Amino acid sequence: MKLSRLLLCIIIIMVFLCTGCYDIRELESIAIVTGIAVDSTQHPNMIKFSVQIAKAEAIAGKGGGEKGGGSGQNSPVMMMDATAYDLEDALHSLRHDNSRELFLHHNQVVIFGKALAKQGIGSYLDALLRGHESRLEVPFVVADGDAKEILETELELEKISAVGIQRMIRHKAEISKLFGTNMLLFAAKMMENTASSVAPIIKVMDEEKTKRLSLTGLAVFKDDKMVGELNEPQSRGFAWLMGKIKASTITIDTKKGKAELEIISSSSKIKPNFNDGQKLDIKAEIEGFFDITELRGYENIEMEELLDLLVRMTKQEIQKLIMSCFKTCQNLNTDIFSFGEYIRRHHPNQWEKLRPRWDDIFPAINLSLEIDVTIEDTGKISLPPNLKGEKA
Amino acid sequence: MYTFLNKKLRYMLRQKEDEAQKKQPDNEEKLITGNLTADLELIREMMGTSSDIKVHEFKYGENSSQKGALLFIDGLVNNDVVTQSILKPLILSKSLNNYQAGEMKNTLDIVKQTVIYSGDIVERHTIGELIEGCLSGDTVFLSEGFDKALVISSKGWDKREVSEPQTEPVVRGPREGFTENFRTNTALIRRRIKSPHLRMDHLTIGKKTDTNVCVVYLEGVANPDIVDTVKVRLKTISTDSIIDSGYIEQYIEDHPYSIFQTIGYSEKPDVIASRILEGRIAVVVDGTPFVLTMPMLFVESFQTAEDYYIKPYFASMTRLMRFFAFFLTVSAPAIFVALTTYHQEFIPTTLLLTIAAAREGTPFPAFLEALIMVFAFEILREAGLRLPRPVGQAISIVGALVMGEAAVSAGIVGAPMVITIAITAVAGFVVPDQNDAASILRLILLFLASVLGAYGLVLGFLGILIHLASLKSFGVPYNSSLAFLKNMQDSYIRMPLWTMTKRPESIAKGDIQRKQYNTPPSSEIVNNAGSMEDN
Amino acid sequence: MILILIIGFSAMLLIDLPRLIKAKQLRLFIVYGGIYVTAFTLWLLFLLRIPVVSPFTLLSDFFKHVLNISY
Amino acid sequence: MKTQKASITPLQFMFSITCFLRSSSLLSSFFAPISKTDSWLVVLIASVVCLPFLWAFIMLMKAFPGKNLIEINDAVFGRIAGKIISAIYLWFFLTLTSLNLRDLGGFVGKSIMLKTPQIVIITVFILLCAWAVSLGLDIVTRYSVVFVILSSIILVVTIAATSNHMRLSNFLPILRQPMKNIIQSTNIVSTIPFGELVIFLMIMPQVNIKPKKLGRYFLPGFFLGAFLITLVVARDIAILGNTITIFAQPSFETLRMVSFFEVLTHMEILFAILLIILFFFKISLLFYVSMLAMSYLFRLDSYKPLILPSAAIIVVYSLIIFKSKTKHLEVGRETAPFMWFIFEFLLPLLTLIIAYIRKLPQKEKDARSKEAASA
Repeated sequence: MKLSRLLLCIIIIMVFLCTGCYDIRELESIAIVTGIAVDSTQHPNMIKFSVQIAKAEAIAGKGGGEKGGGSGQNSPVMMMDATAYDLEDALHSLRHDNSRELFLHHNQVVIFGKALAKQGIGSYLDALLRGHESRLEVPFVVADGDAKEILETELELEKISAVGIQRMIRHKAEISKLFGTNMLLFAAKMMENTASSVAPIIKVMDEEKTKRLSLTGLAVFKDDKMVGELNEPQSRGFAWLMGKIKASTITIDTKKGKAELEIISSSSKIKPNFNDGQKLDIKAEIEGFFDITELRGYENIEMEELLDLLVRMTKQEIQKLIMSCFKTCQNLNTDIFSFGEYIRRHHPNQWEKLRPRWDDIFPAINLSLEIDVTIEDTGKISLPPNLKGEKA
Repeated sequence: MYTFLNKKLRYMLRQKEDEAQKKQPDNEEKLITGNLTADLELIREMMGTSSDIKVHEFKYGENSSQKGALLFIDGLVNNDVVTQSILKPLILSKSLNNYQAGEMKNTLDIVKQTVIYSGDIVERHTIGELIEGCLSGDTVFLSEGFDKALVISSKGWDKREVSEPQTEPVVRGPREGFTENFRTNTALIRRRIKSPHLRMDHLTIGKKTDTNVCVVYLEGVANPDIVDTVKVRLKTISTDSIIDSGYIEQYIEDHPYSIFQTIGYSEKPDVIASRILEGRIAVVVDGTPFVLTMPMLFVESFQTAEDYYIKPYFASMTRLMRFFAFFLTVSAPAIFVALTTYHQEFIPTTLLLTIAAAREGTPFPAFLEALIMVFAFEILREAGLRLPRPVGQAISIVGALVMGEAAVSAGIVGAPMVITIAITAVAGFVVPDQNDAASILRLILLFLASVLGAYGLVLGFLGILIHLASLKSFGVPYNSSLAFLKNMQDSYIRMPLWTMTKRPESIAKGDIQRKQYNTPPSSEIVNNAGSMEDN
Repeated sequence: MILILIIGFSAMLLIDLPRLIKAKQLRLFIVYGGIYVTAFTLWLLFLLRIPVVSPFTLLSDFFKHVLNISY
Repeated sequence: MKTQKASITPLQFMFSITCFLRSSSLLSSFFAPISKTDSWLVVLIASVVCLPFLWAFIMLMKAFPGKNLIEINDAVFGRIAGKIISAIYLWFFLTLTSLNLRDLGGFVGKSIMLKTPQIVIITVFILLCAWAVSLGLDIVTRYSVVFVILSSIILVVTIAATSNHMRLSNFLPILRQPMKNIIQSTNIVSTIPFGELVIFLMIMPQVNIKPKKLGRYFLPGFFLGAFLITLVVARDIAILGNTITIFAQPSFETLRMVSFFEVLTHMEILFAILLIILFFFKISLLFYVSMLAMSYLFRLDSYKPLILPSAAIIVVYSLIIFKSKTKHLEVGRETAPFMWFIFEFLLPLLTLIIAYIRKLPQKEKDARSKEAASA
């Protein structure tokens, strides 16, 4: 029995030996990709695929020698790009002139150039979703102009600009969940039959000497082509209509004085009534809760009067924001509010009737709003200090 | 075929040896002849003339007509017992004088009953028994004309006094530990369990060393057939020497090929006593402070005596921490290697960059680096143990620090690897009982992780689990309590004492009931039950 | 690869032989031999890239085309 | 033939059923694309639909206490016919084992070990299962309780962690799709995860409990397992919504979305490890059952010598069973439900009916009572 037991152990070890390490990848043999930018080129169906790679020692600072900064050779990131017909070819061509294997797992952000977004990004998204190494919750941004340039701009606070961009998007998403989208949400929206989704736009603001990045507005997509843009107030209106705005503020400008109200929370309920299929009109009940953060002007005014004035003005402001956003979307004929999807989910049978003629129903929808504003709290002081005090 | 044949061969050889021994009459079997000088000559011939064997011839009895001899080993016996309570009464005893010289026949009985001041006197007939008694520290009294001899117990060599054991320091709880002396150890156990049912069956094992071994168990609680298997296995040990309980452990354990410990040992009487009360069987071996307890469960190596003396919350927390530490010490290097070489995506981005930076210059692949560090750590640990106490401590600390630092700055080994190995080393000491098994498992898992990455690691874990499940310690499944099947109260967490009303079923048979109510003493049921008994 | 196959199968034989002899049950020999040979031939065919139709696909095609019970 | 000694506790038996079902939760890639966002409802319907069949299993067991499936076949169908039906069952068990092995190879190959060939993954795995099986049923099923508790805790943790990606409106258009899809995926679910419980007929005599009470352990184990699968599928739908149709392994994709405190984000290694452990339990149980069936079919004393050669057969069978992954999916969706339906449900039902026609249970009962009287 002893001999066979010994033999068994040898064989098991041998089996493991011959399995060998197929999947081994030493840390020095991989190039960690932190950001991806895809741009269109002059040639109609060629794309420029640029990749931001993090250089390990520069970031770890090797004992804090020279800090990152500076665009010289010791900058913590390195750009590489390749032009090819589609993503896969680009990735392969990048491999030829690269001493290390591309490691896409830690990719922080995917940026599409505006020109390319206009031509349609469906096929590139497909390559990213199908690949094993790409993650679904990676944020996805449209660059206003050239995507590569966005990746190249240095951010003072962050060593790696891609990580910086990702943090900017997440910070912006705190205002409203709708402002930041990732691969999965975008793919999910594309698969809805009234497919139109929204992606944040990133711009390079070049002041005198330094370049700065800023996230303003939303790009509107129909299927996978970018058809329009929403500026900052319109995107706020979009967030209001969907009842998903949390953090930002509303400025009220009246004869009596200006006021800044901070939004605590908002919610919206959509009540479509179909009047048997011809014309669809949607009633949206929107509710907003606010805090007063700043009051300027408003001499000698009573508290109740002030509050009524503020409530009335906020309602108008919200009404204005929502209507401007809704109008632009209607003439772009893009249902970014996913009314279609809502009807499909909650009223399936009406949806059968509406679906074939949706493209001409949507522009004709008339939206009626019912806004209810409550001002929760006035902060530490109630009335502005500039009262002269003669009021008893 | 081959193994079968040579086993047959060996068996025949052994039979030939046994017959050879039986033929020539061994002079141990010879009876004592009345003639004193002949007997002493025979004994001297058998025991040689080593310096510590003392033979004292003297005359005693009425006007010292009777010739006698005392045989003892200097150093083993307590000298004042020999002189004061044996020699002196024999020589001065008046009671012998007033007997007529003629009836010397029954003087041995008189000497035994009235003269010698000792409680433990035994009559012996054959030379072998005499020698055996003399070697184990008793004095032998021979007298002219009698074919019997008296063996008087006079053991008295200097023993180490009861002190705190080095291997199991404890914060709270009794601090006394066993010593090398057999009788002190049994006394220490007897002092803790004063029940008459505590049985101590005595055995001697080993042809040359003849060590005293005693099987200690609680009648009615310990499982009778486990007690029998233990005794049978102890009797069948046919080696010539038993120096330490470790010998016995390897001879009678269930799975000699397994790397896991299936027989528990401890140096502290309170641990041994609590295990005996749970239905286990303890084996006390002469000459070693380590007492064996069997059957042993895998979960026992994670239990320390202290767990039961402190409140259950902290005890359960440290118990869970010990499990995690054991997991860490076995798999930390393997996990590190698997993550850095196979699944880099698991490590967060910033950490991955720092590790990549740290490993930029190192020449070796992760697996080799880990292997070097693990062996370096093992060498350091061994050096720390083997050197005398103060020097040992210094060596292991200095060695670890200096070598680690130098290796990192010279760029041979990455800093994260040194940290992982340090964590493994420290975690290894949290579970001292399974330390040797852990260091072997560590190598196996490291090898698997380098060949197959996380997949190999999973297979390694499953392999260990299977092996643990297949082990049985004296018929009791080794790992059943960890698999949530039996006596759950005391495995992962320690339930409060008052809930543990039954002894572990897998071990104890007899009266399982350890305690009556599973409610805290302060609760009314116990109180009014108490009051009922009062009135 | 064939070499590894041969080593593997001979190792298997070496491990199981003592147990087979001890068992001394002829039926066990026959069954063991049968399985051993089929395993070896299947592996050989597989390693030589000869397409072997597995009974499972056979049955499923039978269900699909002949009885055309399928979704 | 050796009479089986009752080696596993009823608790072990119940939880091994749950663990068996829980380990096939990865198979949602078969029916998710068909029944889209109603897959969780399909699992519930399937568990109700196959209740009568499970009841048939329990009746079969009560009718022949102490006998496993092969012995029951011999008793009911006589020697020759019984042998043939047992041979069919044996082929069914072997195919199940190799199918699951192929699933495992596919899963590991796609999730954590990209470039390692399938042969290596599968051979190493089957060696481990062979070692576990050679040690007996008690070792194979001992950790079922631990695995179930561990996997349920991790399931709850993943649900909590991915709740920020969840959108409950993904469930909404309930049962708005054609009935054909619903029927097809119910059939798939009731045969692949739930129908495979027929293998427990083989190990029932080894549970040390009176056969009458075994039903009290069989059904709760089944319900717990079915509930866990529903939870898994519901979690996938809540996160992926209608994109569930395009993913090859939906439940693995959701696990990639789990993130704690934005630092530990790519956690799918841990979940892959858990799924591999569950796969190990399922495959070693299936392997054990096929070995048991083989040893009873050929009336051998013990199955231990047969382990290694049949392991080799299973490995090569799993490599050549399908030409490609797509064929595997296609067969799994279209024809497998019907084939398995026959093996898992019709055959046991047939045996039960014939047994009652031939009034075997009465003979069995008075044989049992005679034995009790004489003992």
